[in-house]
Amino acid sequence: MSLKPGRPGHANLAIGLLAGAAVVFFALPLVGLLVRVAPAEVWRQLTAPAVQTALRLSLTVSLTAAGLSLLLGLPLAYALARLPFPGRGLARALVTLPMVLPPVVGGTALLAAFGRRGLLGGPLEHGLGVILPYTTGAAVLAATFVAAPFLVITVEGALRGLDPRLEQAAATLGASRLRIVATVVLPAIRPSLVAGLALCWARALGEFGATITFAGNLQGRTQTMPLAVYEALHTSPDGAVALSLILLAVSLALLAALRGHFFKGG
Amino acid sequence: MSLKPGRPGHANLAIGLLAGAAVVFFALPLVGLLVRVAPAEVWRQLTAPAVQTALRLSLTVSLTAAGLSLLLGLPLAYALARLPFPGRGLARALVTLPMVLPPVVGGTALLAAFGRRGLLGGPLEHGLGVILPYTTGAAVLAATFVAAPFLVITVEGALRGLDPRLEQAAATLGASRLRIVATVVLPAIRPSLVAGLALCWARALGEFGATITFAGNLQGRTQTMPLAVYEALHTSPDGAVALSLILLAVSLALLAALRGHFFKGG
Amino acid sequence: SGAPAERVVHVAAAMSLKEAFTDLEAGFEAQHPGVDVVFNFAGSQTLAAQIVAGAPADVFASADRAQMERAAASSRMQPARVFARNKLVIVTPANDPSIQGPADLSRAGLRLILAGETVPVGAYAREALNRLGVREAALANVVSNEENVRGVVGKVATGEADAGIVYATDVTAELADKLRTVTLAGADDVVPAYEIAALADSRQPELAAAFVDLVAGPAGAAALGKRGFLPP
Amino acid sequence: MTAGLVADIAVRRGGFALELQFALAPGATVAVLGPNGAGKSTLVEALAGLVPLARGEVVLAGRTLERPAARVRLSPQERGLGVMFQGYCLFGHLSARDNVAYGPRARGVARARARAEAQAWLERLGVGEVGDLRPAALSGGQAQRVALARAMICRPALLLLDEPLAALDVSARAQARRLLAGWLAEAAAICVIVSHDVRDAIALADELLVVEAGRLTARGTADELRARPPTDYVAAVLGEG
Amino acid sequence: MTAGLVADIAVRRGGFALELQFALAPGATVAVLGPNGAGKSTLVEALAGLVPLARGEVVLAGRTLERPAARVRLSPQERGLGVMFQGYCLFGHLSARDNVAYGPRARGVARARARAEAQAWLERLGVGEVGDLRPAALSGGQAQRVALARAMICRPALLLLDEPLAALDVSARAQARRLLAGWLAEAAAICVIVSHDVRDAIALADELLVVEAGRLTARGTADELRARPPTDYVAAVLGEG
Ligand SMILES: Nc1ncnc2c1ncn2[C@@H]1O[C@H](COP(=O)(O)OP(=O)(O)OP(=O)(O)O)[C@@H](O)[C@H]1O
Ligand SMILES: Nc1ncnc2c1ncn2[C@@H]1O[C@H](COP(=O)(O)OP(=O)(O)OP(=O)(O)O)[C@@H](O)[C@H]1O
Ligand SMILES: [Mg+2]
Ligand SMILES: [Mg+2]
Repeated sequence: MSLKPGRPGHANLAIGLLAGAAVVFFALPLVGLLVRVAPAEVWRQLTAPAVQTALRLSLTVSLTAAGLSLLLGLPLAYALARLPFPGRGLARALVTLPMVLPPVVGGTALLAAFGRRGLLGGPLEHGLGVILPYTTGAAVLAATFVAAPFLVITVEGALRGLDPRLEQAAATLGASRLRIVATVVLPAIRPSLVAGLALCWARALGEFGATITFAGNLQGRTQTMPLAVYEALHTSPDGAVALSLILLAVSLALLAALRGHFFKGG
Repeated sequence: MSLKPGRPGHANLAIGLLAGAAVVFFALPLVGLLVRVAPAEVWRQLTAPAVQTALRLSLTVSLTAAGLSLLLGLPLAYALARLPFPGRGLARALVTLPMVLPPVVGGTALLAAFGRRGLLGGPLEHGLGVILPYTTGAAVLAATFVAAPFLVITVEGALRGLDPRLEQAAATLGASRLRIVATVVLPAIRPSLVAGLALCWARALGEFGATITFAGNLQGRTQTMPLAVYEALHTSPDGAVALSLILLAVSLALLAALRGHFFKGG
Repeated sequence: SGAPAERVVHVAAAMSLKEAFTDLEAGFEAQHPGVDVVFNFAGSQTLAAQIVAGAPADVFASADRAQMERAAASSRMQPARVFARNKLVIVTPANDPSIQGPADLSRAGLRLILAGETVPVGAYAREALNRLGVREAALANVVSNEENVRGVVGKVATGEADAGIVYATDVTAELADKLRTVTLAGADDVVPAYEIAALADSRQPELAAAFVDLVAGPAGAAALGKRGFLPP
Repeated sequence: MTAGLVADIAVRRGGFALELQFALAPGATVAVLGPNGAGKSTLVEALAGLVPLARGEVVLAGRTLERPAARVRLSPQERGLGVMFQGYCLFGHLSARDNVAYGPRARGVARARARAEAQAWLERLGVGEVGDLRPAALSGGQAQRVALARAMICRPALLLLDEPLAALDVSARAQARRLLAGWLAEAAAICVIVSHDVRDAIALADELLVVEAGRLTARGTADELRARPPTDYVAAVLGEG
Repeated sequence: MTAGLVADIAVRRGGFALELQFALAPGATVAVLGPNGAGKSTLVEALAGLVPLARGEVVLAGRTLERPAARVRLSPQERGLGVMFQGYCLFGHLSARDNVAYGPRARGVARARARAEAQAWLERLGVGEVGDLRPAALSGGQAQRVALARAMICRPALLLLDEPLAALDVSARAQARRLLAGWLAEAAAICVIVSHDVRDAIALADELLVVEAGRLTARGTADELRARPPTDYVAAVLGEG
């Protein structure tokens, strides 16, 4: 029996069939959406100023949340994977919880912590003069709360799989721990880091329940695209679908740019 | 300058501070929830038959969705990372979209594909006599649709980071491709696989919007815990929080068991 | 919105009030120069939860009494007034003429959608079915208890369900060609009521009161009437 | 059509090109010598089917393993190989014993038997005591012998060993040489041993192939090459032996 | 207090225990010989601060690098080392040149200068042409020389080389030996070279240390040990040189 290059064997066939089924499963609903909506409707929505405002806000909020997730999440992932400290198991568990919490309850929890009557609300308001709920900052916090765990868990998994000898070699060459993280650890896990960042950003972009509960639905301030979609669903289902397609297109473009940047030719 | 074992240097301090801030950020809202609810209320909810039904259904649906995600998602991740095929970039983009779609719109998309008037609804209903919406199967599909991408993206990232020479070595030893995947590839990326599975399952467990849209909200059939929580929010916010705490406790236990099983002593 | 205003009035209002309240915004801002009305449209229960947690709002307009009472329990609310009413109707897909009245809702095999019993419109619908004497049979046909009225409308409009009970105001112009409306004859005394109140700790008490007066006054009645709401 | 190995190999890899032809009789053992970067490991990988030929063919015992012109390319699995890699490529998540047992397991041998056989191989190579250790806990010489055992255990028709003895100490090297020589005498396999140690090459192989800069520059027994070294490298390397 | 290296080392690793003491004069170069699994690489890692001492101490030029009894343990960064690992441990995402430039960059040398210096080292070791390649594209001998350059470039006070020449061909080995010998003669560094090739050991080191089963079993010049070999292994290994 001879195999020509690229001709799939039995295993390839099985893998290909299942992978193909998966693609169909993901594609079909999107096709279903596409055929439902007239291109004119998409164009109408895209040119509406309120939609452009929501889109801009969505990008600002989700990118800021992704940035915050990096800032807090990378050190946390590193600490969970590499620094033994008491309560590490508990900390790891804690991080996974926002993923399981129904988002609306997540918003309630954020109110309980940072609302005016929350644990930190008083000190924040009287000490710093900051009232978080109903602000763009609250939308960012809500998105960070639900999205950061995806980055943390992905990166921690990758760190656990990384050969620690590379870090040891860098240490013998005199590199500080921060330098080792920046120049050895993160580049070595780059594919997983990119995956985690994509997951985190996408989750932040799609975030709805925690935002509407903690930040409200204020046009221009906290009304991100998913909230605009929700509002539109109430009156004009086709408009809502058109809005979603716009959201999809934008995120496709951004993810493609991200991947193109990090995996040339990938 | 001498360092005692385990005493942190400057970098450790910076990493520790940021990681600590992250833990506080995740912990505070949960503490806020905890102090709001009387233990008696949690107990009352836990012993309510309707809650037990919802909990059982949630576990069934989320675990089935995680299983389906493995079945379809692992081959897809492998194909995306290892098998060059035309349209690979498109397929990868497609998989990330359900993460960005507001879940309610995801549910609408599922209706557009598998609903009675959807693309496949007619053939399904008249050919197979299957009407998906409002069934437990629909809840599973909805959870799979939103959760599988987390597994696929995480695993694909890990596969890209894996040294292909291990697979080559296994091939020279006569192992079939399926055997190589099962005995070399998956064990080598186990930490990322576990992370992806945890993300996927957690997302399925917390799923709300797509489920209520595609599967409806019917006790014992499609009313999972998040739907029950949402319903309780209308009438008894404290009851809803108590329900959420139950959901958290269950998922903590399951995640701990999963990690304990896969990372002994981790 | 527009140019940065000196004073902001936060109005938390039930989602179904969006069009009517938005119609009122320009007039109010014209009457009160330098004031910006910022709406927060969401489900009444979400808004009530925010108010209980201390969210900085000035006015709350609820789709039912229960959520207003929840908010009032936080002792942040001024006394509430009913400012509008609504009417329940049966909706079916536009191309399905088989349902002619409430009695058809108990037909075996019908896929009926209601809002959950804790959602205002769901509670009203159950009460109406009770009055009509078809409660048990109709509830046996329920395939889903939606979290809000929009879920009911959407599922009927796409044909995934055969019938639902919603507010008359939910059949908007956009949906008129997808839905057929059937009156719930015999349940006219089940009347949904909307309530509005200013918050006691509002930082703009006069403006909050002024907005409540506007909504409950003739201008409000006109705007609400245009969107199909009934007077209080 | 010969019963042995016919290799007509042209491979490109980045800026490097390997181009050489040779044929080996059934049961032959050759050593491949050559300077660093000459293409020895690339030759092994090409024979194993891990890098595709640009041109040429590989025929083993009358069976065409690869011939790009005819679009034929057997997968590594189908070639009936044993390969020991220069970097070992041990499976990090398996014990040394399970690394060696991997080939038999893949060929359907029951777990217990495969493990017993693997342990026997480890013991023959003097590393019986590391059976339970993961590769990360092995010393360099221990890892090399585990990799050698893993390649040999399946009694392949074509055995490719890339620097099999480079990390071994005096006695381990002598033991491994003896074992390898005995196995080769007994098995009908064709064996290609890459080595930069000319003493290992002479001890194990009937004939030497010298690869320099991607080309075959010499072929013959040690004595033949020593008598008439065609290149400076051949002279230098045989001066050592 | 001596100006050289004092090593009193006790390390446990799984079932293996390393226990030995020695002192080296400033500028000394020793070769560590020993059978596979004797503990040579473990010794290197202990000196580098990569495995903690269970007991004992390491003192370099009067500075205590590690003394568990006093709870002192300098990190590898603070020890002023150059280490070449037996498995190389090159950074897979960096070019060969950037691998070599890593140490200078970590010590604050500007990128352009660090790269130029790194390229010069690669050329001195005869692998100037691989500067742009990633480790995965290097041949075994090329990778070894990149690792050697990476360890030597920072002019460390203590240079630890684990089998630095094992994968090199005749001419590369001669070149590397010359370079290393010249560097050692010129630098004031203490150098510990692990090798199982007794000829490399004799060529490079003033003195040989023999480690067997985790213990120091012999120490002396090659002639001294050849004259009175204390163990069979010493006799066998020196019989080779
Ligand atoms: N994946 C690759 N991509 C590009 N170039 C490569 C790759 N692998 C090897 N090369 C180049 O091919 C040439 C031959 O490498 P090869 O590993 O075959 O040498 P070798 O004869 O085995 O040397 P050594 O004795 O050092 O192991 C080298 O110059 C190397 O840089
Ligand atoms: N991480 C580890 N865990 C457990 N045991 C280990 C570990 N690393 C090494 N060992 C054991 O310690 C012993 C010494 O190993 P080491 O690598 O120091 O030997 P070596 O003298 O360098 O041998 P070689 O010449 O083969 O490289 C070996 O028996 C090995 O199995
Ligand atoms: Mg090689
Ligand atoms: Mg060693």
